Amino acid sequence: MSLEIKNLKVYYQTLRGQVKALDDISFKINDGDILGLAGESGCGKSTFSNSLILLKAPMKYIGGEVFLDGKKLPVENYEKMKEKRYKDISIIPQYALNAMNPTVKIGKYIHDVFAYKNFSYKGVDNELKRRLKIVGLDEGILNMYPIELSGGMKQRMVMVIATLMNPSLLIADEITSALDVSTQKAVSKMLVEFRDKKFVKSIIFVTHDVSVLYQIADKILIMYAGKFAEIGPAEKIIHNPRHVYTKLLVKAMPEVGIKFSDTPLTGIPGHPPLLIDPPEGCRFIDRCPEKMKECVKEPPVIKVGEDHYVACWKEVKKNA
Amino acid sequence: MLEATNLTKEFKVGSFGRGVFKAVNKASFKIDNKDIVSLIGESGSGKTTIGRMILKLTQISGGQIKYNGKDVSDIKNKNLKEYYRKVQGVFQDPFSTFNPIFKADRIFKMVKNEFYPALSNKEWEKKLDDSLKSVGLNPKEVLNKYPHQLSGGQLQRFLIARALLIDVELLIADEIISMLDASTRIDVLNLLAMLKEKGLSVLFITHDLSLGYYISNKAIILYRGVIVEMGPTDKVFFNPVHSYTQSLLDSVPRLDMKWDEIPKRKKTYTDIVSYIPGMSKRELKMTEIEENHFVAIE
Amino acid sequence: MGKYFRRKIIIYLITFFVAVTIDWLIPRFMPGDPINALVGRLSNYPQATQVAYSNLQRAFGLNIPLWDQYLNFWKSLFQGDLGISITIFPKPVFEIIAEALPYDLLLMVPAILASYFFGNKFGAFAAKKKKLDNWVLPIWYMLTATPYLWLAILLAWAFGVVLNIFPIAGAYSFSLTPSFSFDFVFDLLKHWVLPFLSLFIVQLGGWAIGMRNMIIYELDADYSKYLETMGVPEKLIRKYAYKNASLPQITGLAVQLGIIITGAITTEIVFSYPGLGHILNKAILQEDFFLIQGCFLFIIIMVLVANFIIDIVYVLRDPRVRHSIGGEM
Amino acid sequence: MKVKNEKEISNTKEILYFTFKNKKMIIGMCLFLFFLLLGVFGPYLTQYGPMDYAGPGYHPPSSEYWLGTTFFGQDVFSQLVHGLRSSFGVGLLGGTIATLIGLSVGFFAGYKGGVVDEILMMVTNVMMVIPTIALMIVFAAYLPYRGVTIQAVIIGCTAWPWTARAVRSQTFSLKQRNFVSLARITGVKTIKIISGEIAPNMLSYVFMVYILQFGGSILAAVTLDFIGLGPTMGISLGLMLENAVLWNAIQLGMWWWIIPPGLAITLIVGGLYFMNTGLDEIFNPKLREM
Repeated sequence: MSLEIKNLKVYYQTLRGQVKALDDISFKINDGDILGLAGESGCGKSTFSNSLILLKAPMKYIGGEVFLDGKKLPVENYEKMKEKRYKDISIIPQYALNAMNPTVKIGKYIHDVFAYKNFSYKGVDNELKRRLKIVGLDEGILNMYPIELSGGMKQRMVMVIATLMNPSLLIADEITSALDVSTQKAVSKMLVEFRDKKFVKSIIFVTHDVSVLYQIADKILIMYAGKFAEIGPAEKIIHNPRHVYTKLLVKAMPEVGIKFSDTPLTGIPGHPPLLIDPPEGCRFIDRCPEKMKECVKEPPVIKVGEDHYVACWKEVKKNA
Repeated sequence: MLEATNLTKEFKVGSFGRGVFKAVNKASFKIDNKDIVSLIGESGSGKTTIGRMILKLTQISGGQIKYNGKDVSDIKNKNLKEYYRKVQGVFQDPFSTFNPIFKADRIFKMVKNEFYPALSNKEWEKKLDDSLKSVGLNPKEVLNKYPHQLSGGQLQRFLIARALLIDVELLIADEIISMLDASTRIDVLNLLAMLKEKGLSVLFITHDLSLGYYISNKAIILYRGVIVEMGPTDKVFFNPVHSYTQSLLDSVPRLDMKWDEIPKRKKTYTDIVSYIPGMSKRELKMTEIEENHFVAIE
Repeated sequence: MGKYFRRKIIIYLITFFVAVTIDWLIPRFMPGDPINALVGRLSNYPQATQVAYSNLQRAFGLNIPLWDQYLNFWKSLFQGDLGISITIFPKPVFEIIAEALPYDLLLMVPAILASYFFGNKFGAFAAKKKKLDNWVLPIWYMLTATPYLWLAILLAWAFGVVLNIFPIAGAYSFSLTPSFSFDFVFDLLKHWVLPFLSLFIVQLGGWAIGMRNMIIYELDADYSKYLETMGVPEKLIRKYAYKNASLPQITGLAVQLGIIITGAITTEIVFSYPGLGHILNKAILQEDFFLIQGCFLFIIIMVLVANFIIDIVYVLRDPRVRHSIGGEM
Repeated sequence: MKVKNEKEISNTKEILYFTFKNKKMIIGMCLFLFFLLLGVFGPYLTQYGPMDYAGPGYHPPSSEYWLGTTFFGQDVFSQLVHGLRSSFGVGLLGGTIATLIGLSVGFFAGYKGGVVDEILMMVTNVMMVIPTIALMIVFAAYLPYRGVTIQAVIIGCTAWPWTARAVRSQTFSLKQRNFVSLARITGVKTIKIISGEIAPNMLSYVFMVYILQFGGSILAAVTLDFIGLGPTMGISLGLMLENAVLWNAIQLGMWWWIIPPGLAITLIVGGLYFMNTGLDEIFNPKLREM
């Protein structure tokens, strides 16, 4: 399988103590999968994606292992990860629109990156031109400055650069939230095309917008307050969720066709706990309408279907 | 209640300001009592500019705004204050709407000094408590706190409570929930819908079509500063005529259907050529293709 | 592109026009009557009195209307006639200044360029290591706080008097006449070292601090972060950060010009180096108004020309600016 | 340091916490206060006036004359402490004038925008290109009588441009913030918005600007005195240095005459710069990490 995470724990070191941003996450992705990673702000999804590729202060590695294509990925070792970065694992960052050096021509920028990482540039040129055509960018873009491009063009350019070495894992961190509806659809479809054309083996698509995930993700992982809530095929997570939080989250998504006057939706009262000292046991306990006495203990992860796991006491009770 | 005719906003561009950029181009629309009108457009469509023009935060370059029949296009001080008793606004980013170095409830003191200087403190205390409760906030929990000690949702409700304090008739809500998480944004929307029953009308400015559909009874689709389609929400969303509205509706990510499963739209009105701002040469004509459902046609 | 420079030139012309007007206005509207003050002072130079009358008629000519005075002033300005100096009688002001200018440039231009180059290199280097930064930075702050003239005095005293390595007065020994012979040039350089050092060292601190802060800012920018996530070696990240950090420093050069000239003037007084500063000091002490006005104008011209050159260099070096101007065509 | 709830600390407590932890801030304050006290109480420690002939000239420091005597026999220590008073005076007055002009121009241009902004910025740019020294020379040269106050006024009126430009860009960015729009739709008057909403946000920035102007005025005054445009009566650190150079203190090796005034200026202005960087680190954490 392409990527396996085992009990990964990453905390933030702050003046006021340790923020338990990522607490014991485990899951697997197969080759060619697009995993959607969703959750509200502060649930740890960005911490997760950054810790896989660039784990440095203020993030602190606590424990857990990561295997990519069967080989162990030394995420905790900043130096050893250097030659893995960009070759095996690459990221399209949240700040993609100003990820390129503004005062250097794009072609030279790519050339510099390859030269300094002493990768051979042979054959990369025509591959680069081929991929530019696929994403609808003209070759001339290579001797333009990033400032001369539109938002959409910059986004696509960074996508091409990030996947130029055919990394086995690509992380796309909130790349559609700043875009308009039309460009959002184009960029999401392009990501799927990159997977189909084998530019990348598998993709983790991080976003808070569950409806975009439904469109392009094969599997969806829902996180809440730094913890694993539920993972499963996109179809199941949206239409037959098992974790209480996922149910409420999907029910709170307005859709074209749902009107306040006929079917008013309900939000989730309260707000996520502060991760400086999170509640014991299930972290959704303060906001969960169906909480039980067991919920003060850590909910175990149980299998509820093909590739479908959930960490909720209610489900444990139902199966017992 | 509020009627805008040929509302235009031009910005000077280029050195020495010879070039002109039309952010809003001859937009005409009406907002009646107890209406929630959603003004939908992508970034750069001029929707925020329209909101700011109604709130008199930017100059109007052309056209006219009438409120309850009275022309308010360029009113000043005293009658501007009267206008603000009737029309108020809520902005997008809650953390930039509160001055970070003061306590959050300072906005209520400002309202008291400007609109109710004569009111005694006790009466004001009561009026403040009622409006906070009516937006679902518990006064003891939220008062005299710094903005960074409150959540985005609570701060937005503060702003709505502030408008209720002035018992306002029209609220301009400019992308008020785009900074909030999915779970908390629904409650703020429901709050707006409930206030509609009590007589408050709202201009709901957003780029998110499903939010626009959820609470509004009238919808306006804006593209590059021009209103391309306008009418009752169900008609605009389920019988879109303008090509831009159709493409917008087709690219909205839905939870019930994948993008490629969406059926092709059959042309309902074959003889219509939609007016594309910037591309179409001739003057646009807003024609009524069905009962008060208007489309911009060449 | 042309539009940008046209606008810049207009601004500089206006500045020059305003400066000259200030220069013309002040003697006329200052408290007390400048003419009496002038005549009074001239009385102790008997042979200068007739010249004073002719100058005063043309320069001030209070009897003709203000507007004509103003035009006369401009007319004489463009003929290079800035009036006759009283202290170095009868030499015209223009000549005195023209002789002094080369020494000024010989002193200031190398000091500016050298301090800019080394200052930025030190600043970038210090931003690398935390412990280096902790004790080097305070030194730089002290340096920029040092008045130029005091450092000049210290250098003169330490190297000139105590160690007696360098001469501390004049641009060259009196015995030699200016020529391109080896020993004259060597002597010229010996005199040049201390004034150059005092300008160079104080400036160095300023650039180092500016670069240190700018580099920290650039290393924190998104494009540096992305290079790091691509596992690119430190060298490239620093190379880009240094280039982008040195661009705003160029505009810093324009702002620093006024301060550098102040420094040069005081340093020249300490070393009695025959530049504009030395002349200006003497002109002030003798209250030779025409010479003061002349020095004032030349300082303005030097600053305007330097600013214009810096604008051009900045546009050529920074594509972002070039693009934003290009957009304005 | 365990804290009950992350949101409890309000930002003022946090700023105070960092202020007293910041080394640069403490060093800067100590230097500044030391010379301030020396300037205020110094004159009471010596029985000689700054210009009195206290004893034999050319006399190195001794128990009698702590910092020795000048070429003419004036007490250097007495000149130093009186000179400090005039330097602080110029710094205070000149710094205040420059900051006030800079603030009002910056606020007004930044908030009003449009034509007003363009005119004010044109004036600022013109004033910025003309080196302050040239302006000072022209103004001072024609004044029959020059005192510390007039000198401070001249310095103040010529040193404000960079403050105006910095304050303008700050005001411009704050104006875009929504809390200004909120105040406008509550019908609050422009002046009240500037003073009530924008200015308080810039207090830290204004204080840092004032520190730089204070130090800048002192340096400018020293330069003016040195080239001969100093106060015609009384003593100042710049005048001390000018006399020292004029009467060949360097050639005669009278280090006790030339080092103390210059060192005092450098440490005062250096202390101010330290405080400025300290404040900068406190208010913008990016620099703090270094």
